[in-house]
Amino acid sequence: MAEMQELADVAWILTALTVVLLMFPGLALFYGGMSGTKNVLNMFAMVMTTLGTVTIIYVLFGHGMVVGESLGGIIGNPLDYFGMVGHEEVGVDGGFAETLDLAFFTLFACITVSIIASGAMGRMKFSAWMVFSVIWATLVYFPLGHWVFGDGWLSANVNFHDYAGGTAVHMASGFGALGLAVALGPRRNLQTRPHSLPLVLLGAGILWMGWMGFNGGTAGGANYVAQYTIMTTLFAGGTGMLGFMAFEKFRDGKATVLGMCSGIIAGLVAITPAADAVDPFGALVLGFIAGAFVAWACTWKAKLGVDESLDAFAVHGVGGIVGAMFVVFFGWATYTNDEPIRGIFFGGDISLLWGELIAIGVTCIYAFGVTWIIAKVMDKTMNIRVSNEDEEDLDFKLHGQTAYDYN
Amino acid sequence: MAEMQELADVAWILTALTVVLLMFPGLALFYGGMSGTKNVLNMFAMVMTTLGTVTIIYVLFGHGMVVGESLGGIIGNPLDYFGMVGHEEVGVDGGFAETLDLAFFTLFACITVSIIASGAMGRMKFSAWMVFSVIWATLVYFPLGHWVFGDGWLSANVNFHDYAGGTAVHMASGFGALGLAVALGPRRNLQTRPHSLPLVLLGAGILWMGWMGFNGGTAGGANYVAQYTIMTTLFAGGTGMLGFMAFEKFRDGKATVLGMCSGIIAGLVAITPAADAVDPFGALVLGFIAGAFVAWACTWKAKLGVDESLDAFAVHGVGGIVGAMFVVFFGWATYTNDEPIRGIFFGGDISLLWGELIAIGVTCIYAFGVTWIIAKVMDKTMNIRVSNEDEEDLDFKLHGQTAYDYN
Amino acid sequence: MAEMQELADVAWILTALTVVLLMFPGLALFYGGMSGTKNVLNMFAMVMTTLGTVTIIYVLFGHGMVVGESLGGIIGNPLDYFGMVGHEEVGVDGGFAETLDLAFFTLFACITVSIIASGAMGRMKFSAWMVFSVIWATLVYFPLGHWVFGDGWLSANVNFHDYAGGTAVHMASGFGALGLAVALGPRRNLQTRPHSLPLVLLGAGILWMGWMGFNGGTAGGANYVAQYTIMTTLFAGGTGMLGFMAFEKFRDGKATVLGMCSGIIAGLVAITPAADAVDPFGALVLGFIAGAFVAWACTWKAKLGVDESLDAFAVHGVGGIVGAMFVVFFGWATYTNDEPIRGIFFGGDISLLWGELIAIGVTCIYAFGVTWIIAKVMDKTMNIRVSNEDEEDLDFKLHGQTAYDYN
Amino acid sequence: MKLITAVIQRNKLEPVTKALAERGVGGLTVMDVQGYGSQKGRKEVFRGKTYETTFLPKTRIDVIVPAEEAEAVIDTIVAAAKTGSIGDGKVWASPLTGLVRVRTGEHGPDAI
Amino acid sequence: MKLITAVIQRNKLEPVTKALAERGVGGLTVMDVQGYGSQKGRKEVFRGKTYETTFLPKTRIDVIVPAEEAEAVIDTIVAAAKTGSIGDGKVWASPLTGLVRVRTGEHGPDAI
Amino acid sequence: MKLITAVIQRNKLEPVTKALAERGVGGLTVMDVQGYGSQKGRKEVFRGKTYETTFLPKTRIDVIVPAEEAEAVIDTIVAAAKTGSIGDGKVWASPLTGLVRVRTGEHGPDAI
Ligand SMILES: Nc1ncnc2c1ncn2[C@@H]1O[C@H](COP(=O)(O)OP(=O)(O)O)[C@@H](O)[C@H]1O
Ligand SMILES: Nc1ncnc2c1ncn2[C@@H]1O[C@H](COP(=O)(O)OP(=O)(O)O)[C@@H](O)[C@H]1O
Ligand SMILES: Nc1ncnc2c1ncn2[C@@H]1O[C@H](COP(=O)(O)OP(=O)(O)O)[C@@H](O)[C@H]1O
Repeated sequence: MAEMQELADVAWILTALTVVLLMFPGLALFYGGMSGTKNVLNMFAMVMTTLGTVTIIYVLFGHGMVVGESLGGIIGNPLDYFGMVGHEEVGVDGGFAETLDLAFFTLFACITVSIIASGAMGRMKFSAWMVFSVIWATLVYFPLGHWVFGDGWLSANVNFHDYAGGTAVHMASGFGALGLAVALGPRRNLQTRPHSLPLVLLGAGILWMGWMGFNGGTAGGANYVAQYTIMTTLFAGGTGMLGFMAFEKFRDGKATVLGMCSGIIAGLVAITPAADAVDPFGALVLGFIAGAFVAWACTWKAKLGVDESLDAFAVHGVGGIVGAMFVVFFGWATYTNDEPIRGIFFGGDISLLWGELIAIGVTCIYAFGVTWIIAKVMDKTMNIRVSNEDEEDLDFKLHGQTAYDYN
Repeated sequence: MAEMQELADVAWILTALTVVLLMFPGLALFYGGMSGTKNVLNMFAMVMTTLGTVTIIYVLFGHGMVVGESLGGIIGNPLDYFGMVGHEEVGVDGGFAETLDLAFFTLFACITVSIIASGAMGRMKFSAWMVFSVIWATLVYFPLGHWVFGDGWLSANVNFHDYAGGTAVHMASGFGALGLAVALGPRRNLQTRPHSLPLVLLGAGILWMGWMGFNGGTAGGANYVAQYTIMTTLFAGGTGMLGFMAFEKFRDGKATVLGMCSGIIAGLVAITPAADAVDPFGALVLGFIAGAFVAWACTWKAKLGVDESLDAFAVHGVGGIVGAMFVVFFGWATYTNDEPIRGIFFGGDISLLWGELIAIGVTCIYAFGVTWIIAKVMDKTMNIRVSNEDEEDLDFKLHGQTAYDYN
Repeated sequence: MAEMQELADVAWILTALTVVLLMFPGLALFYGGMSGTKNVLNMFAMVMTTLGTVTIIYVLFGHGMVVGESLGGIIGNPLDYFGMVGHEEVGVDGGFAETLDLAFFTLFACITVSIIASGAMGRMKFSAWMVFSVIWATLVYFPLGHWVFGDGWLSANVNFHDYAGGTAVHMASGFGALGLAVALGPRRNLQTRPHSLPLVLLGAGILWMGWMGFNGGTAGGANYVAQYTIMTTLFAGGTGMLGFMAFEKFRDGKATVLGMCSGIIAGLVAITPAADAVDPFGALVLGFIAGAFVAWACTWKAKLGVDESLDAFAVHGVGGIVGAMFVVFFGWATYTNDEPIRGIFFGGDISLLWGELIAIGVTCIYAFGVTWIIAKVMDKTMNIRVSNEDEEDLDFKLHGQTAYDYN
Repeated sequence: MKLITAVIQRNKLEPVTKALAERGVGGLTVMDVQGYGSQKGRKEVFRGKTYETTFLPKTRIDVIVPAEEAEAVIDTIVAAAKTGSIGDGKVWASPLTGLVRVRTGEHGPDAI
Repeated sequence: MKLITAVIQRNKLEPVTKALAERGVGGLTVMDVQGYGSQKGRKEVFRGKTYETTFLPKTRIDVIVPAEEAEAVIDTIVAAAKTGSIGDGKVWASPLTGLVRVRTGEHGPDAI
Repeated sequence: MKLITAVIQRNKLEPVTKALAERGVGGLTVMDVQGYGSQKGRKEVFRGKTYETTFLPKTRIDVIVPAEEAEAVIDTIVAAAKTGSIGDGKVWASPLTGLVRVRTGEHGPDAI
């Protein structure tokens, strides 16, 4: 029989998974709203289909590669959870079943890949995206997931703090998006603005709710940490919004609504590695700093000439780094871990800095590099970019439909 | 005092109900996005108002008719739960209250009726819809619900498997929509395309989340089956999407976004009767098959000349049948029921085939036939179709407003 | 160790908070959809930024002012919960942590302020709104919250019934919106109609789901009252919809979709103070009456010449009063409170009438008056209204962006 | 050459296009317009507040035709667009002083 | 008959319509257009990237009037549409060679 | 003065505007239109049902120029708008009998 805490835990994790699922249409609308009217549908299709493609490989060998028995710290045993065979009996008498675990982790894998669609906006063949999503998950996410979430060499040997996937989810997808964008080259016509800010707001709002499930669910149950991280996640999203808007106000004189929405996500990304490692003040400050910092990153990134227009790099990549580094310097949480967390400025050990830098460096370099290689190799073999003609009318040419007909 | 499992169960069912409620605007947007700009509002109104009309009769006599003491297997005693009088004390000391049960079942009844709005698209008087929804719930859903969910003759005498309402909810509404569409005759102008695919995607995404509550909540608590069915529901939705898109790619050369959204729902409908009866592989395969099959059904249904343009028949009717039949042949689940479930191809008994065919046949014929009769009788007595003039400008003529004003 | 009921309670409150968070984009879309295309973004920004501004002050001193030790019944001690310092240990061994409580109450404070944005529609400087939201929360919501939710003089001395914030949340924001609108004066151009009813429907649907968390979460756990109030909340929303539509049908001959959406919210507002104090019939009737009454209030309010165009006054102010008064006269619930609740018509004591009238009167007068004073003082010192030129093109002038670009 | 312009009811676009095609008119340009005339605008009520639209949706068609066919084309349009109710619209003709087909550079009536 | 065409600021549609109605002009046709001239387009900044719109929203009005009233109608429009700022727009007149009212088939000035 | 009207491919608006600006044409008015001609409409398939659009999106440009520049302006537009594929559109010229700049009240060619 399961313990009573575990019974309540199951109730909360079922919920967490349910709201995380809504992050997919949330992300699709967030990205689609930022796209021009001619490539809304393609963005939707890239974000949503990971729930098919990545799910299949995750069930077949992905879960094994991430959390299976470690093969020398490099990768989990792909056969360990092949279709859950042999794991189905767990939980029959109450408490956690492994099926729930599998489903929850499947969503983590899928959303990471979906975020990368930012780097492919408006110019990637849809079939190439389908293939890419499967290869990327296998070569980038599964190894990184194993190193961070499983028994990989990183978590075994390096002392770093990452609560809910600042590295394997956000930095990996942010730098992955950058790598893909670099490999694809810029769109021919960069003069499209976000076509619907209401969709962007809706997407951001849904993502925020989903993040409660993402961070709260990472606590593994209806426990102290879940309640704690729900609070920090709420606070950092709120001040992330203000941080981004403040930066815009300062730079342009006007705080925008796209900025507001971007700031929410920036704050949420930043709190992801740090949700159990900052106190309420820390969450408020971290959110604000992350919002402002990401706003600034969007600006200078635009100058790099890389067409990664939905800014997964700035929001998820840079935002994730800000959150991780904040813990190193300003972490403060007393009861969320076995030992109190203290950032360097609050008496913590400086060794955390080196560990964190290694984890960040490994993640970002690995993600960027391998993504770029995947994209380049695919391009040589199957030509992943659409023709110039298709690019002008992407939704219709790739998907045979257009997003709106108001007549 | 309640058992500890039950306490956790309540937490999850409260959640399940909460997300199921969001399926109503989800369905309204799904259907409304597929409508032309001139009948978006009417679609919204048809879908949402069941939460008023059907709720009232469900509280008065519906719950009794479905789960009340069976009057000869035909129908439950309508007086059994009249306004919950006499049932309010349950749960006072903790654990399940009957009020939660009532609310959850109310939503099942309402959503079933809402799905049928597909068959009335663009041409039914709104007052007629209000009346129809009440009559249909009483004459079609309550009896079917009693036969399947309650102690009716079907569940008592026939050996069939229906996890969460493949029959009484999906086949009933799918064939009901077809019956209503046949009775109404086609719209005069069939040349309207879906006016907003972002609304369709959003609707489909919300429905998917809601389905987690629908299928996961049918488990009755935060137990093994809930965790199991949440997983299968996730997987079938994901591959349903791919199945529909693959069929389109094969037929037209392009996978569309309407197809993607439709495939999600097709996969979800198909897993509804089967969620506790397939293993992870089964869920993936079932979803894919259902998506492709429904895609094909949409095509030939279009040729029948019936104007049931939102395809409740293909998606819910055919999709539900695919799911039910899949269990018969390929079912495989070991711990979800008292006895392991095995489809015929995996050593199961062929008797399930006959039982399933009876359940499907009864549901579909009853739903189609009675719906058609109701619509025809109503048409003779109160004329349920709008005038030709009103049809051209439906939202304004029926509801006095139009959906958009972008000036 | 926590009791087993409490463990399950945590699971449900985590959920409740999560869905309440979605009410913010829900409200933003509800209000934004009702705005003209030129001030959609400003509406979004006003509604969402409370999650930054009000959150910060709530964490610093708001929680103390609401639920801290009462200073003479007037206000809670602002220092009591300063950043949760000293309260973090609670819940470490399981059960409720104070962090969850803080987060939940933060959302109550924020949403109350967001509702008031209705009164500022289309004509308030954004910086002024940011300042206003902080001052209003401090001077109006925190005191009212203390009187109603904390140990303030009202709850200590007056016998009234308010389940989940009919007074401090809904009447306060409704009358606050009116006060702000009066102080600002009407917009120059009143000829803008709701620009997107799909956004309004979506917003209303999300709000309904969130209300399940709001009312169900107020029960404090996965207990009898949560299950009870979830049911009444569902029912009142459904019939609120019908009540508003019936009134419109009667007055104009057509039931509209804006009316439908407004009726849902009217029903939900009315059930908020009454959710644990009516039986299923009561919930159905209360919803209907509230819907019809609010419909009527919208009409005569329009004649007052006050430009409070999103009708927070009618919906939240009047709707809240209808709900509270309904309990006084028709309340009936046996097991939700220590003693059965009985309205005057069902044998209850008439003293409740006086208590309720005092609570309503105090709330409405205090909220209206103080809001008006705040706005007027701010206007003298910093000029809170935009220039005529900015008013014509609000989103662009205040936020530098426009909501849509469909080219 | 003449430019024939017609402002008609929205739902008459299809029949007019068809009628013109049958007459051999091979091209035309259409735009959504808002009209106002003897026909009054309409009212929508939102929560008791009435919004009146002065203008009603109409469709405008521009067709260039050889001068000699102008009369006949106008008659075709009028016949196809007529419902007999108020608000049916107007058709007018204006003179052109030149026409070029972009693709080929052809000039004058050949470019039609 | 003359066709008077005016391209004006969006928010001047109402006053112009009103002024014309007062002059007895009983019908007109309106469309949304984008204009470009001495007045520059505007910039919106999205996450640090600037999008410039070359074109600005304007409204176009077409009114058919008897030839003798053309001057007066133009003056009415100009008076009602003027703000004095750059971007106020233009009004021009062109000749018509025929007009029909669809509903009745009336020809020429009677059809106005 | 002449009014030059061009119906062109949507994505040619930018080059045409640029070419005109280089020629010194300082203003123009643009609107979205739907065209139909030798070029066929396109089909979108929704769940197996085919919706055909008869009309294709085009852009219409109106430019007023002094009569003597009309020819040159037409040539400029044609050169900039040409892709050589079917559906490239038409350019035509019509006479004007008057023009006023709203802001200043200037008349005739000065108002351009
Ligand atoms: N003088 C006019 N100039 C330009 N357009 C006009 C004029 N009068 C009417 N129209 C257009 O024709 C449409 C129909 O005209 P209306 O007077 O309502 O009906 P009818 O033509 O049947 O008398 C109007 O909506 C408007 O678009
Ligand atoms: N040569 C032209 N041909 C056609 N339309 C023009 C021309 N010049 C200006 N316009 C229209 O008139 C509008 C106002 O012109 P602009 O030069 O900006 O201001 P103003 O008329 O006050 O000098 C433009 O936006 C455009 O729509
Ligand atoms: N007779 C006409 N009158 C008005 N517009 C026309 C006419 N013929 C063509 N057009 C416009 O020109 C566009 C291109 O014409 P089309 O015949 O398709 O190609 P092309 O001009 O290359 O032969 C059409 O889409 C339509 O907008």
